[in-house]
Amino acid sequence: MNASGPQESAQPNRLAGAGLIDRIRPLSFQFDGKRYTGFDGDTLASALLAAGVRLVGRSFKYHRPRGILTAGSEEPNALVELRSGSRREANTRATVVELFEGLEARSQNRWPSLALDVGAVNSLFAPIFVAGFYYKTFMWPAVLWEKLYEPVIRRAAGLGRASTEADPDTYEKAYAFCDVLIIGAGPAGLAAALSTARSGARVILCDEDFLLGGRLNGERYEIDGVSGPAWTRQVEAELRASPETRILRRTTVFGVYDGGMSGTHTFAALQRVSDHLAIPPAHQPRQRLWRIIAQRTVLAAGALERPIVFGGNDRPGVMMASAVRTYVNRFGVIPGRHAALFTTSDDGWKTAFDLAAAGVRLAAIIDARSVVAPVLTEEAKRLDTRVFCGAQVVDAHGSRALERITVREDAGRLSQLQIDTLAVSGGWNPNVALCTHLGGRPRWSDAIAAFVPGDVPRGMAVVGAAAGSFSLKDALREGAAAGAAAAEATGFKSVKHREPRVTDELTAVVPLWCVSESKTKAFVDFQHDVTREDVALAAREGFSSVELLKRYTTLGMATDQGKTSSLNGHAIMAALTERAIPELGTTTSRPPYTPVALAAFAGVHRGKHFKPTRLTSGHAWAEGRGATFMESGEWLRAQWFAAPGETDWLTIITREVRAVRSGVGVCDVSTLGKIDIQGEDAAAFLDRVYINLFSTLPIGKVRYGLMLREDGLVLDDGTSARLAPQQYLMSTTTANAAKVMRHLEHARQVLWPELDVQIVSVTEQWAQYAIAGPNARRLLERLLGDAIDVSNAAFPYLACAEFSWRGVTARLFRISFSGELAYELAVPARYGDAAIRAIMSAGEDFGITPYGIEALGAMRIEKGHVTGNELNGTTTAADLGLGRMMSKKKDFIGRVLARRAGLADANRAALVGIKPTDKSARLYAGAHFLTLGAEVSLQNDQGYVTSVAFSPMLGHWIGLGLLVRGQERLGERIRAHSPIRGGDVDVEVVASVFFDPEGARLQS
Amino acid sequence: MARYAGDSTARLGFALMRYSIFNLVRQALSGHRAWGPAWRDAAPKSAYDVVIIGGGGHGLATAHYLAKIHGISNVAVLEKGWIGSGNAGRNTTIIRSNYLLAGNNPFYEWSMKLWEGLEQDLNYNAMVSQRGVLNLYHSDAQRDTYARRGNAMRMHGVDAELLDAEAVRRMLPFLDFNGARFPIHGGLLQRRGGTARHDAVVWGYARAASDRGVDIIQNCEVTGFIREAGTIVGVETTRGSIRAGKIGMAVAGSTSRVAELAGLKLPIESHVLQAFVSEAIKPFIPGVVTFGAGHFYISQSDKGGLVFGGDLDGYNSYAQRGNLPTVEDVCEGAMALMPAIGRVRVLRSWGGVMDMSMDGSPIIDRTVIAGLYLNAGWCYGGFKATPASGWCFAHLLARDEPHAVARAYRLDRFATGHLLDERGVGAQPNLH
Amino acid sequence: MADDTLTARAPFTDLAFSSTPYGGVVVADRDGLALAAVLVRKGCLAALTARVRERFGIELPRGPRRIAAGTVAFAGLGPATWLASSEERGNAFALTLKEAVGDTASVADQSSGYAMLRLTGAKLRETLAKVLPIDLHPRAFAPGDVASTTASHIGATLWRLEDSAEGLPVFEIAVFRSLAGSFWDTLTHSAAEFGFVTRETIS
Amino acid sequence: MRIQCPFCGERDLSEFAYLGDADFRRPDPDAADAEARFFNAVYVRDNPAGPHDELWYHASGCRSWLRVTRNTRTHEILAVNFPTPSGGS
Ligand SMILES: Cc1cc2nc3c(=O)[nH]c(=O)nc-3n(C[C@H](O)[C@H](O)[C@H](O)COP(=O)(O)OP(=O)(O)OC[C@H]3O[C@@H](n4cnc5c(N)ncnc54)[C@H](O)[C@@H]3O)c2cc1C
Ligand SMILES: NC(=O)c1ccc[n+]([C@@H]2O[C@H](COP(=O)([O-])OP(=O)(O)OC[C@H]3O[C@@H](n4cnc5c(N)ncnc54)[C@H](O)[C@@H]3O)[C@@H](O)[C@H]2O)c1
Ligand SMILES: Cc1cc2nc3c(=O)[nH]c(=O)nc-3n(C[C@H](O)[C@H](O)[C@H](O)COP(=O)(O)O)c2cc1C
Ligand SMILES: [Zn+2]
Repeated sequence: MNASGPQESAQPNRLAGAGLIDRIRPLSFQFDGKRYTGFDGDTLASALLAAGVRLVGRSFKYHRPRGILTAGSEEPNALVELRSGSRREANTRATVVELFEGLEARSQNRWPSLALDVGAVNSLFAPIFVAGFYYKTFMWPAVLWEKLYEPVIRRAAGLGRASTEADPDTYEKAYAFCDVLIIGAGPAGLAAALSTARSGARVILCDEDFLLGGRLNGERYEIDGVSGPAWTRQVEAELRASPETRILRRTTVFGVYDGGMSGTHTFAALQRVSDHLAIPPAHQPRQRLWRIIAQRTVLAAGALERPIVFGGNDRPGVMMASAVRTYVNRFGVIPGRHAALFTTSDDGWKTAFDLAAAGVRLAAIIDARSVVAPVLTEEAKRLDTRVFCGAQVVDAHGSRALERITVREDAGRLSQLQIDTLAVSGGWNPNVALCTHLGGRPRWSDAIAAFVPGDVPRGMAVVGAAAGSFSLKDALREGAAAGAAAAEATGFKSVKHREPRVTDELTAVVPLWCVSESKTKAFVDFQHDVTREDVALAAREGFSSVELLKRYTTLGMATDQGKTSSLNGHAIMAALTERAIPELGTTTSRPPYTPVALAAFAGVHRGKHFKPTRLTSGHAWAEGRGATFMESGEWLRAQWFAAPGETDWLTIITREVRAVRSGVGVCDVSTLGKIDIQGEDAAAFLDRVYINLFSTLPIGKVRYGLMLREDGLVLDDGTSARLAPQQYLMSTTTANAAKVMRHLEHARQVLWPELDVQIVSVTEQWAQYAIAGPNARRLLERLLGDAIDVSNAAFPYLACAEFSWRGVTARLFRISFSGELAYELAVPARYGDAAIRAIMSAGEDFGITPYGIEALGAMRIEKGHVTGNELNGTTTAADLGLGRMMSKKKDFIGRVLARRAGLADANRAALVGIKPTDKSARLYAGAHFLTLGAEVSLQNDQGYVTSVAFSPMLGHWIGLGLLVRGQERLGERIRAHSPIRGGDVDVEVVASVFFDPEGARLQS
Repeated sequence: MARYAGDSTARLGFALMRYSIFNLVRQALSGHRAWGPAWRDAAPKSAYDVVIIGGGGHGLATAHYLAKIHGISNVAVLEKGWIGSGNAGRNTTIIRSNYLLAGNNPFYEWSMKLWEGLEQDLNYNAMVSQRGVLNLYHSDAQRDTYARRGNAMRMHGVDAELLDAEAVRRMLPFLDFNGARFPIHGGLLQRRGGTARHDAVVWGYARAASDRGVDIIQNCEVTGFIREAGTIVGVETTRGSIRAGKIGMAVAGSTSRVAELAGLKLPIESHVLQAFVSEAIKPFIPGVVTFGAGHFYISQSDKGGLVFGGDLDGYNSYAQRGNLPTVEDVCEGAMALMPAIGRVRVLRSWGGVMDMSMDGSPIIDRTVIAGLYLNAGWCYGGFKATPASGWCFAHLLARDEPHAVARAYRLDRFATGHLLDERGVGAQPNLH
Repeated sequence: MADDTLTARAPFTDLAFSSTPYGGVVVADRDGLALAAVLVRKGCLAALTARVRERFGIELPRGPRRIAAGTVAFAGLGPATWLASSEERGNAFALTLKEAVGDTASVADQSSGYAMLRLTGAKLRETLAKVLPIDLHPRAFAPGDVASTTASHIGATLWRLEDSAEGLPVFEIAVFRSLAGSFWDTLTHSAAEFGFVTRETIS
Repeated sequence: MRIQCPFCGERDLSEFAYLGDADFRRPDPDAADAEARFFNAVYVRDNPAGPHDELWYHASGCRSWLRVTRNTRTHEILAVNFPTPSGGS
């Protein structure tokens, strides 16, 4: 490496020549309003460090100044607000943000500015703001909690700000299937990918970084005589040429979910498709959520270096040793000018050597171990660096950044070193999160003083640093072997290949969790400001299990989920309570491995695309008629058809109802469920699912039917027509169509598999129009001509027929929801549009009026017909006045349990009609009934109003309701109590049929 | 640093230091060294008057009220893990009393009243926060259903308001009012509803109960029952056998498993419910909001995380974790309702095992076995019930008769058909 | 009335056909196909199989497979259910089928029940990966394979045809007619990055 | 979770609807204690921690009802069959 020192003044800490950045492409960006430049290939963190920016954020509770700790997704400190306006994005880790031209970032949780943060006074109250302090106070006086204390606590909480505008970017979800999924493209993952790819298996290789290579990019390793990055490029080229291999960069596998019997698992991964760009290009999402179904998995997610807990260990300038190497080697950035190393592992020494190679003055290497491999100390000697073995950094000092450290030497002597950068290595924690999402527990390894994979999901192999194998050689060897094994396991022949040559490295570690003599605050969880004292307080107060410790102190609950903190906290707790770390166990790690934007989980399913929209084949026509549509489940249905100049809905509906009742109207009823039921036992089958008899229904006739659930309550109602001896056509309510279909399939396949019955939904096949009103028959005569005789004699009430009409098969049913002389005409849906236009033109001379479901609703209430408001899952047939329909001649679903005392109780509420005693009064659904004079209380509740409508025919509001012993109370005046809406109305209990109670119109 | 206190304090028999700002400040001066355990982590004695199985909110509240209201303090709460490790420690913390049915509403309103005085009762700040619960509606039929519910609430003296779309917009301008597939028509608001800090509720009850002499015994799993002449007289545990005059079961998601140890089969299924928390952000959502056209509800914790959830995963499970389709479903609801939080990141997801009853309402009753009492069937809504559940279960255990507000929670109601089915979905727990 | 016949309306209306020679995804509307559900009666599988063989020269598939002969095809949708299709337009097919299967199966016309597209293109699989939870890799889903599943919340049935002359994959996907618009939105959105072209036919 | 449908092959959980305990049988409706038997069948279902026989409906696939044996502690699927020997047809 060319160690010629800082390059230009704008980037004082940028080394010349070094790193994997593109110096031909400078990029300008802003941080807290100030302009800087970096290069393509930088992260925001590396560019800030290059520019000499050390203070980047404030901590959660004490507003302590914080800098950049790591170079990866585990970063707890360097959280910024990225972008602006509707794209504003809180808590973004500067260490994973790829620099792009024009990037805007701001520090968070500070006011008025990062350097001068008023919130830092919290530090003064730190002695009070210990773990869980709020549980102990703010209780008096009680009123102040809501008014003062809580609002203050809430305002103080939180880090960044969310935008209040809708996210303008798009997101996408996709599925991927593979034989082998490889998570992590460090040396272990790359080796695994090579051996699987060469077998011909379908491979997906994911890495969360934008460069493949893992640690190879941050180190000065050589493989087969070339540098790590060069080797990576060779491997990448081979993988890219392999047709069955897919490489997903910028893709974090964040969750493991259940799979199937064949050994598959479902993985969730987030691909940051456009986050490295100012805005996503046309037709590209911001992010894509992958659901990857893999037969076998190789987990090669590496390890995370852990900090050491000592006083002031959160000062900007204190960094992870491996991160320092990454900044130097990968980004060509030195984090400071005067550095020291504090380590308990051999691995940490690399940082000292790399810093020295980069020309940074190294004040000292402080190794907590008394005995260190001679090769290391010799190398240090060669570099003329002071080495303290058996020594510890007890405190780090400085105001807004590190200025000085206190070191306790082996002999106990304290000395001070003036430095601006302290690289810390407390050893490495294998990245085992993804092994544990399905409930497996990691296992403690004394050898590396960390948790390693324990029970892993079936079909998953863990390799390299993730498995606790810390040397490059082992990573490559284990990766290749696991890749080959996975290929074989999925039915491919693995190809043996030569093991690459690498020099071995030293990996010894002796853990040092916490430096005991620190004078200043020593942080365990940086983001949540959990200190060593907080852990001790938790121990003292009995929160000594790791889970209680976590919840009491919030250790490990920050955005990094304890990646840099949990184990240190547990180790401190273990020491305090004289237990071994494995005895304490560890907290559960849960998806997502790193935080994932909510919108990514939703993909395209937002706004109008939240749920699909179902349109009837008459939709275009209705649209043309100016219909107003409303949602009815997934369907859109015409609510009403405003005439020119009409704005008031009541006027519209009144007109529509009157037009139907005095002339003729047409309504699209295609959304009702239609189920074709055939077979030798079709009749017997219907007898078992309906409460009434259908086997006795003559061919060419329709009958109303009611279905119960097995618990005796009403499931659905509708009509069934007998089209042929062994064929019925059942109709269901729009809302329950799918539910009824499933219910019937269950009856057919599970309850009575011996019956010969076939059922299929034909809802979509048929467009169906209700033609209702005194002129309906005349209209149909004109419309259908000779196709069918619709005279009352030939086609009486409840008749049905299938016939050929204008070249299509049509069906006609003489049924009526409106209570008028009415028919429903069905044609294959592709002719639905033509049919409604034909109906309209045939009806022109009769003044045909299209009507929507509001008018239909008003008419059905006038007729006392029940719908979803009454069939709400808590009513019995008897409640609805349909008890007599329950056949005594047969068994049917729900019959037995409907007999239970609670359902057969005479005191249950029964369906009645109501009308206001004052005819001008308006009724509201949801009002509760009270006996006149009774005190308002839930105990006096007599039932409620289920449906109301203004009756155009009667000229006042009417309603249906369920009233206790309602059928015995006709004529009684009661109170419809609706304090929440409209107040109370005196109503008279009447029969539920308001209009044409004899049904003369139907039959006419 | 002070040594870990462990069990020794129990033997010493100490009085808990009162929680107050004065003591907090005083302790601050001496490095908080004098705080003792928040509750005594007791070792089991051989016998108690009452043994409560389950150290969740309900079990601990029951013990507290047994001691406080009924003077029965020779009580042990047995917890198989650490207290609050069940649903008490993993729920979305919503408290409300916006119930429809006369069998439910007075109970939940009683619970709300107890919440409103909880901190003073327990000398523990459980951060009860009455910032309102708003249930949105998206159709006239849904509005009418809410009107019915709101009227029922008002009839019992519970606060309820029916808002129109404009009023909702004023409260929550960042909801999707323009391009929504299912437009927001309004909402049912209970201003007294809100959230409480779930863990603090557990710890507060534990501390208060412990202070009155109740033994809180962790890592003590009940593995069997001791029977004598058809009566249950004690339990076998992983820490030995313990005899008891009466035994109350409050094990939530483990109800069927523990009942099975007593040979009981109950109208309960265990289902997993997931919950989610986002990274902490500055105050964004004032209260609790539920989406009426999908499965999604959300609030914001005192720490700043958006806490949200949706439907059950829908299959029997004891795994305490769920699957991806539900995660997607919940987040689709979130984006349909409030697209402004699209870039807010989900930090963590987890699952809890619900004791789903066959009508969606709870059971507080005796069992057919003398000596064994049941508190179960809380479904996904039992956190809000914690105080009243403890109150009423203590009443039943102490007096052998149901408390007035819990009279409907009988175990035989499924057989008799006196169901308490707020949603009308019938004997299908995954749909409640 | 002057013109007596009813004119059919296609589920995917007003498609703008493109003459662009190349798109990553190319689709054509298959409206007009005659379709019918065929559900075997209890104990009649052998008889039905024989009749279908005899009448249409098709070996009734037993699994999720589609077998075509001439203008007719049978696709297995379930253990006892097939979707039969015929290139011959009009409503005669259901009647022909009924007559052919006699009392070995129930038949229900579904010609209007579905909206169907034929799709091809170099980026078709990438597009469908955003829509379907099914492994469509050539090794996993062969020509003639059938799947009923959900396409981004929309129920869908699809099958693979023989690759095109250019060696591109060809699939047909049917969704319920009422969902044609939503499905179209999903598809066009998913294909947008690859270039999306509609044609009158794809052969 | 992925369920191996005997007709369709292994499919994602989202395609299926759940019913529960597969051993639901309609008792004899004419038995003297029919009400009690139906109550038991409808309300008191198996809810074991461990292997559980349960009914799932392949709603978005072949519309078959399936009898699935699944471990409720681990979500591991142990067997999938049609509910009756005749195999869905
Ligand atoms: C994700 C989620 C969200 C929820 N959201 C809400 C909400 O917003 N509002 C609301 O009101 N409710 C909510 N709930 C429901 C609520 O959490 C529960 O109904 C309630 O907590 C149950 O009572 P509990 O606190 O006593 O249960 P738990 O805390 O589960 O207590 C039961 C205890 O029994 C222990 N136990 C089990 N078996 C044994 C044994 N054999 N021996 C000893 N101990 C045993 C368990 O370890 C457990 O600690 C939610 C639940 C979940 C999972
Ligand atoms: N000497 C030591 O003590 C020591 C200790 C630890 C590591 N190491 C070195 O580290 C390397 C270990 O190699 P390795 O391949 O096992 O690990 P690695 O760290 O090189 O690679 C892991 C890769 O996984 C990616 N990753 C992690 N989690 C992911 C996720 N959820 N989704 C997608 N990608 C994810 C990371 O971005 C990274 O690129 C070796 O070079 C070894 O020398 C040395
Ligand atoms: C109301 C609430 C808020 C939570 N907030 C956080 C949080 O901010 N950070 C976090 O890591 N976990 C948070 N959790 C989740 C817990 O970490 C944990 O997942 C949950 O208690 C279930 O326990 P388990 O995951 O250990 O099984 C929260 C949980 C609840 C119930
Ligand atoms: Zn299937």
